[in-house]
Amino acid sequence: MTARITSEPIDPEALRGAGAGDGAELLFLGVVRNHAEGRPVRGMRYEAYGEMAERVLAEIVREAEARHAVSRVAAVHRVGELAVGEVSVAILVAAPHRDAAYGASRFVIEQIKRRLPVWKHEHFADGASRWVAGVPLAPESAG
Amino acid sequence: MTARITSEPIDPEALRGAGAGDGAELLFLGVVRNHAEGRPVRGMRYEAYGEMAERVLAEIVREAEARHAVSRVAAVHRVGELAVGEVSVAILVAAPHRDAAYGASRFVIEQIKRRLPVWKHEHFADGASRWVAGVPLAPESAG
Amino acid sequence: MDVDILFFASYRDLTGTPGLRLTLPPGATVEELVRTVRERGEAFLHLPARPAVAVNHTVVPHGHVLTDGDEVAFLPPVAGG
Amino acid sequence: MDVDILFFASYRDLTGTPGLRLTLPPGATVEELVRTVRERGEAFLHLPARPAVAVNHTVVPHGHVLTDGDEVAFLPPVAGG
Repeated sequence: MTARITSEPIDPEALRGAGAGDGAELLFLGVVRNHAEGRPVRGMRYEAYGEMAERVLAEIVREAEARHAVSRVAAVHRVGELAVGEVSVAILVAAPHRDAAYGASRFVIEQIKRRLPVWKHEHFADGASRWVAGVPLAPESAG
Repeated sequence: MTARITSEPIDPEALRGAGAGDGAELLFLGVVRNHAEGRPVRGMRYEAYGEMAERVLAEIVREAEARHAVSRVAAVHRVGELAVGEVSVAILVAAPHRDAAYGASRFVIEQIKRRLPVWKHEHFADGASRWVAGVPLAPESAG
Repeated sequence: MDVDILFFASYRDLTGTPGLRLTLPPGATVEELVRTVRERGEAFLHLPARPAVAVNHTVVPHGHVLTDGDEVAFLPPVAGG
Repeated sequence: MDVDILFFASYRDLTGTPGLRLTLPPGATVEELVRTVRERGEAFLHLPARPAVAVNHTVVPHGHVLTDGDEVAFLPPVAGG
């Protein structure tokens, strides 16, 4: 189980590592895009509530492992200033069968977007910038 | 567009390459497992009808590009003797949004299993071996 | 009792501060804390009346009762990934 | 007319050969070719009566009419990925 918030560039290859019982590995990378709603973007600043984000990301990874027949889930989220093309989030799933790999990967990215205390500040090419509209957090049932 | 049958080990990193408009990259790897239906496996020999497989794989990749809003799809299938842990198939999708990336990736692997003229010969740890039961091909509507 | 308050992202921009320490009567709830913060005036009134609030890294309902030394974070809608 | 026949994977093991060349009457269909191949005897009778067949790299119905020089492949159920 790997769940990490980092200010260093993410090396996706370093996350790999299927076991001998695995038949599928799936690597998802979120990448900073050069546009948002039709406007040219030159970069993005990611901010996290670090301690809470590490706890929530670990919870999401553990839930993915509990809900899907996977052997390994690793998720890393970047913070700081990112240029277009840089990796903001990487999710690696290894599993005996592909169904579980796709299911767990999708679960982790959707939950990250819904629950991780991370915000992004978009820098437009014309010099303007703004906080990206997000998803309101709801009280956690357990905890 | 990349669609290739190869007897060389697959380097997944070499397939990567998101464009500046992409927000998601998804890499699927099929890996030789150490078991099949509960029996220990020590390796697998993949055989392809080379010319036809390259044509069908290119068709599958083009269909994925037509059905999903993706910017890049690459698929490589390995043939020959593979040890446990070796990559048999790699599928890379880059797309502006993650929905299309997951959709196209899943489409390509499912179609490969249904349509690609490839067969695998399982080597069990006890020395026995057999052809893996497969999916009967149906006549192609176009062509 | 004293609690440490943190403002993240757009809430930090709105209030002009990353955080502050507040003294509250024992037994105060999150709801009371939010009201107290907004009553500090102008900039703090830009905060929503019912923001998501985490106490010691867990998002809680506004009826949650605070304890001395709690870390209370005001969390704007999230946009990770 | 002459056609080149290929046997892959388990079909190659069943027949004991990767392929052979066959001379057929003009206008012969895939169905007639399959029958001719199976009538060669013992080993070839292990092939199914209605295998998937590709002509020049495309899977065709058994009513497909063959042409001189066609490459005709007998394809077992596939198991790629």
